Amino acid sequence: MTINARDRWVLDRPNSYIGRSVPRPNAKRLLEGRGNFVDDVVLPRMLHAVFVRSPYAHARIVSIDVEAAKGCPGVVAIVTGKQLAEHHSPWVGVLQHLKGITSPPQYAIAIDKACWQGEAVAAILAQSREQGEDAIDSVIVDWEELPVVADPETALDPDTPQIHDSLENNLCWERNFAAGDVDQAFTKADVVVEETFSVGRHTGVTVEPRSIVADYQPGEEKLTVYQSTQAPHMMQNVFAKHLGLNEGDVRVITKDVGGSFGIKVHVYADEFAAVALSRMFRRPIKFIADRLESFVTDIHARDHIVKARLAVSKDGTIEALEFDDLTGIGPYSMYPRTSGIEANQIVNLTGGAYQIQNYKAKTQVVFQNKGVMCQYRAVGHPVACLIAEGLVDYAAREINMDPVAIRRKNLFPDDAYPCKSITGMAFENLSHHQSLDKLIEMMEYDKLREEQETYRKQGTYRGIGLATFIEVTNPSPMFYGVGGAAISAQDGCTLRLDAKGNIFCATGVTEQGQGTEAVIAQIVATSVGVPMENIRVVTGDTEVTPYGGGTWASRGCGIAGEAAAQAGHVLRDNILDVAGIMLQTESTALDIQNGKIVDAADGTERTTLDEVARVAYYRPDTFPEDFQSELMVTRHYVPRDYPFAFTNGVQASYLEVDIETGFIRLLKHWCVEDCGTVINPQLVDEQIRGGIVQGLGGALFEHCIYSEDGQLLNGTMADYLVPMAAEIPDIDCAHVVSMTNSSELGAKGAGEAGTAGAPAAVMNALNDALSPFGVKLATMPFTPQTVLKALGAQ
Amino acid sequence: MKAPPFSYIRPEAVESVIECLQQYGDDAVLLAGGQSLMASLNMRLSAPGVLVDINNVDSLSEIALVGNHLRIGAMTRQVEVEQSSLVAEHAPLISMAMPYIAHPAVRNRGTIGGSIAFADPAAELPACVVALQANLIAQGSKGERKIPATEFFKGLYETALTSDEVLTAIELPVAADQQKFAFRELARRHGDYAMVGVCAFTEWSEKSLSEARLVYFNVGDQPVVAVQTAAALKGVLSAENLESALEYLAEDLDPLSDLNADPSMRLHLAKVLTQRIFQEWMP
Amino acid sequence: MNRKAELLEGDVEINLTVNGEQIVERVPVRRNLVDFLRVNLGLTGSHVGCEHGVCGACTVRLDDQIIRGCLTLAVQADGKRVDTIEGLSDDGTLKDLQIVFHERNALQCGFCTPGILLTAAEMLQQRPDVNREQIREYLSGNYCRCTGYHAIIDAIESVAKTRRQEISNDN
Amino acid sequence: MEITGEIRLPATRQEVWDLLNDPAVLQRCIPGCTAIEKRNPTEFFAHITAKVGPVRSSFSTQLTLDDLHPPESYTLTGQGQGKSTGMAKGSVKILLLAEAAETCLQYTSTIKISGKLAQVGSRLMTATVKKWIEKFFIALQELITEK
Repeated sequence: MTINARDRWVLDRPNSYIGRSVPRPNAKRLLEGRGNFVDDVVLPRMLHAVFVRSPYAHARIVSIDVEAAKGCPGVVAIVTGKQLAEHHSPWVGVLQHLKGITSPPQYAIAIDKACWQGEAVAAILAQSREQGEDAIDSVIVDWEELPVVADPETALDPDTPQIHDSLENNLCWERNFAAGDVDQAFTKADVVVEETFSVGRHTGVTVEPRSIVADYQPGEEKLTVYQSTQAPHMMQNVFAKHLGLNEGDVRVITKDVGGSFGIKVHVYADEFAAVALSRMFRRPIKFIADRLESFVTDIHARDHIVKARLAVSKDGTIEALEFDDLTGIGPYSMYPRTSGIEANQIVNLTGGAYQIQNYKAKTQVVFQNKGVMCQYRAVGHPVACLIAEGLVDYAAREINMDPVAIRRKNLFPDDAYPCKSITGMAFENLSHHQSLDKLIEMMEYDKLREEQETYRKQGTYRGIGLATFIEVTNPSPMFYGVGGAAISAQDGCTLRLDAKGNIFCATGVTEQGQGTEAVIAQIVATSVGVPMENIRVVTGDTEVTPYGGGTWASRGCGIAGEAAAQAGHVLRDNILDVAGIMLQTESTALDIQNGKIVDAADGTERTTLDEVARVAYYRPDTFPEDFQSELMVTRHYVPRDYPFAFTNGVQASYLEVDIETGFIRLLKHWCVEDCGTVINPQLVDEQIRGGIVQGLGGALFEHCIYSEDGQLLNGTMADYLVPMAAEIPDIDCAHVVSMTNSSELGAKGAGEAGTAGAPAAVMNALNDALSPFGVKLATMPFTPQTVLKALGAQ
Repeated sequence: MKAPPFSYIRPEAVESVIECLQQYGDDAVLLAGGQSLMASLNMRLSAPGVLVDINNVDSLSEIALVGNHLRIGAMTRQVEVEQSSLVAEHAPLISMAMPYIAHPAVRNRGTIGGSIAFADPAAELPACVVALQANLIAQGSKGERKIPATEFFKGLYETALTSDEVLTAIELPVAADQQKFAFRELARRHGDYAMVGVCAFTEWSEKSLSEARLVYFNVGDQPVVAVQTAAALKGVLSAENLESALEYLAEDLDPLSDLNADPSMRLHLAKVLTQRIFQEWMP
Repeated sequence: MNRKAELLEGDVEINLTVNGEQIVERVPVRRNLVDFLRVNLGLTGSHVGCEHGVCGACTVRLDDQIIRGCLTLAVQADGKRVDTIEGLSDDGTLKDLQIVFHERNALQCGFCTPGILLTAAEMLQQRPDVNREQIREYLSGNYCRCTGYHAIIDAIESVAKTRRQEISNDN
Repeated sequence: MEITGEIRLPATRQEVWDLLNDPAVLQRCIPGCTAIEKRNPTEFFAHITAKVGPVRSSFSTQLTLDDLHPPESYTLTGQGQGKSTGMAKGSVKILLLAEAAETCLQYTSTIKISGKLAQVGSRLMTATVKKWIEKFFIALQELITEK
């Protein structure tokens, strides 16, 4: 596969904003508390939806008596699943390219039975949230408890009850992959290391809970939905499709989003119910999940048990990798992305940084009566990374090789590209060795090892852990589109020169705080040639913005950014066409620099943008008859050369274990990553840091703990431990730049790199710290209790 | 989730607080700093009929040295206790504990009396007052009485306060030169409830430990005094001494399990914390 | 002194100063302060993140001290002064913090930011000499899911240094 | 969650057995039980107000006695629907061992908690359940001692 080097014109523009840490223009109002979050939206005649939820993980709804509740103050209506089902069609979370994946139809409100603790079984519409909640106890549900399937390891046993009668068993999906001769490689190998890795179920805990206001206007048969989501156009499609509306009659508006991380890119039954109820009752409905609801209804992620082994030769060469993965995903595969993607990614990505000849992987995705599970930041990556990086460290210890050396031996060489991993992942341009070298230098690896040794002699146990990783970014339609989902991989950008020389910009990606608006403005400013202050960016409105996929899989910069660059180029050409006529100069001899029309050759100012706009809009009569100015342009972009623009990087963790208490103190964390062209270094670093801390959370704190009966036991912010400032170390970041040739901008994504590698780095550091005791931990999160247990100290 | 409906009354004198308690009986709940109560109301874990807000009772919030006692009004905000030089000088154990209680915004509102009367077995202050053998001053329809802290805590969220009594002040014995105090806890995150915590009160003559009280929290349904361990520690402190004394902890403590630690881990951590305290004091 | 307190039920009238403005409003006794500010007064800058006092997104000032807006009743603010992110932005109290937060990108989604700013402001007032570790500790009651805290700590540390420098220059 | 324990009672096994089948005794011993009504020899209907620190929940419950082996053992089962607060379902298996004029009562209690109570209450759930069970048997002991 060869790709011609692109024309990098956009990186050579005068007064470029590319590579500059420009502050985000839209952050100022957030700093003054003038954000525009969904809960801030108040509409006339608006009702609040409050849900009656199942206390049981699995129970038949024998009857629901709503009579008493109807009389509660402020209550307007109570709607059961059966009633609401008449107003919408159910959905099924499957994708064609995940062969064999199955899931039963899911309704907005449960009809016959509840399949997880917290599933909604009735909606109360009330004048206020308080009044709605007051009525919950008056809705009398007669429950018949059903046997609970909680443990994924027994979900497929013949004597385990089946959750869905319509399916064959509790298997949602299974994938097997094999390449090379794995069995022989293991038989012949010098050294085989093995481990059962377990990654706890955790969740996103966006500080703004899921929020929606639906406003159906019967007069014009139009539905407007204000939603805290990552994918407005996808939601537009979903609402139209399952409410039987014309897609053009549905408008989804997404302004400020208080954190998303993959939590807000799925179709949630309760949010859909709020929208269906708005249509049913012909008035605005607000639903804001409260924190207790969030814990039991937001998607959870991970929850994998992986039995894995690695064969290496004495010189450290990886000979074979084999694993068997199992994950429980709750009772339904989420719509429309399915709950199979994380498992699929683990099969695809594990060991993807290394040259591996023999590889065998199996994953099973099973239904269970726990909260729904789906894609959360760095889908599959942290698990894939844990398996490979954990085993590589085990092997290094076994053959007495330095963890850096064994990685250098097996990583794809920097001159190997383009190439493919054993699972067929196509890599265009990665920099594993350069990144590792940079990390080693940045963290002063040798010095740190000496320090570690000194401490160890004093009885203080510090550990250093490395984790190389690859990250899926800029996904093409191969991710979801080919599976039949209405999820757009392409994205667009519309630019308009306004009459006073300012530029209006609308993009299909959304702003969740990652800096979309700033980055798009930087690209447009650079591409057109105007100061950033002259650009106003609009996001998150299906009626205004070009059709796009939204924010997921680290795609904003690489895909929407390229569309913005292209649109900027065309707008510049179109402006210069007008200027050329006005100035009676060849337009190719002109350029736009710093908001002025200049001579391309020497930068001499010829006229201004507002003069061009003035003539184009108010005096087009002065143009030749055959000339029409086009000062509004739209361009779209989709990656075509590769299914994904893989990035790579490496992280390191330095920590100290108190062997008497089991407490782990994180001392420092480093990350070198390669996302191609860096548009705004500060924003990239902050994406990396934020991502790392979510990874650290999963490694040390976060865990949705369930009872055997499928009850979530720590569903509060006091009990579900998210990392707070005091537990988190400083994080140093650096970059290597390997551009993608799939676009002129050359940018890849960076949103998930931090989360991908952090847990493995911590695990390896922990096991390094504990190596004098011959103790290894592989069950995340690593808690003081698990550390002490392993040490046998109690 | 929003709080369920309730009525609200805001008396301005202790006498009227007691009247409210008498009038509304079991239906009434005292609202002090509200940092635990409000959270549980917002979760709708209870639906009291009447909230009796005692924040406007001025007489309950002062810190004063009275004879050889430091008297802290029950409604003194935790932040004032934390920042008080009187407390730092005369009740250093309390000062040591304050930064571990939740977070600044919570301590600005939370009160010392509220925390003690709430009697959460994982809370710091109940253990501190037991270790210091403070007196807890309660006022009720039958007048004022002093309840020794060692007799105040009766079980999980249960105290010696009768249904018409309100905790008005905490009387702490003033620290003396020959006394040493220590406070340690282990929490998963800063400000969280401790997995295990310990307050130590000790009295020394020369290098010999003449008196010791060790009180542990979040190891039972109330602050737990380790009587045998403390007794075994008396005398000249040495490594062997300490080690053998710590063996008694297993008899003094009978911790329960929760999501963060099982009983044996709690016991182990209690030992480690205690050992670290006395290690520092080792001559 | 011992005048008989009145039992309040349903909606009651409260009288308070919010961001310098005199406010008289009827509010349900059960409504907490942050809901009152948001719902009754439209001051939507203070956010509701957990309603059990853990996340810190609802932090506001009550008589000059930061508190959890979800753990105090609106009726308890009767006769008191409340300041929110909106007021403290307009009057310039948070200005240097806001400028540095902006430059350092010490916020992403902005949902926790008002609470973080109010907490930081109180800390810098009380402990002008804070170091990095102490900032981390003081902020440990404010949850930020986006930034990983590093940038927030950088920004606050930088403001603390600048303020200390200004004081020493003045001397 | 399982809680086990034993308690020595100064009464004969038959006396203890009779007490354990007496609704008035059950009402007095079950913490927070405000009313109890006997439906038939093995079924009772009870009203209980559970109060533990910040949690207060009232519910009605059917109490069932089964596995009856008079005067040696039975299992008492109850299920509380605290509505939106959550559900609690508990059973206690009681074994009476005659020891001269005294009786050794051994109990094994299993508790299942669902819904909001399970979600928010885990920190002190063991302590709460233990306290409840202990209160029951202490009340029984007191009652016997009084007699």
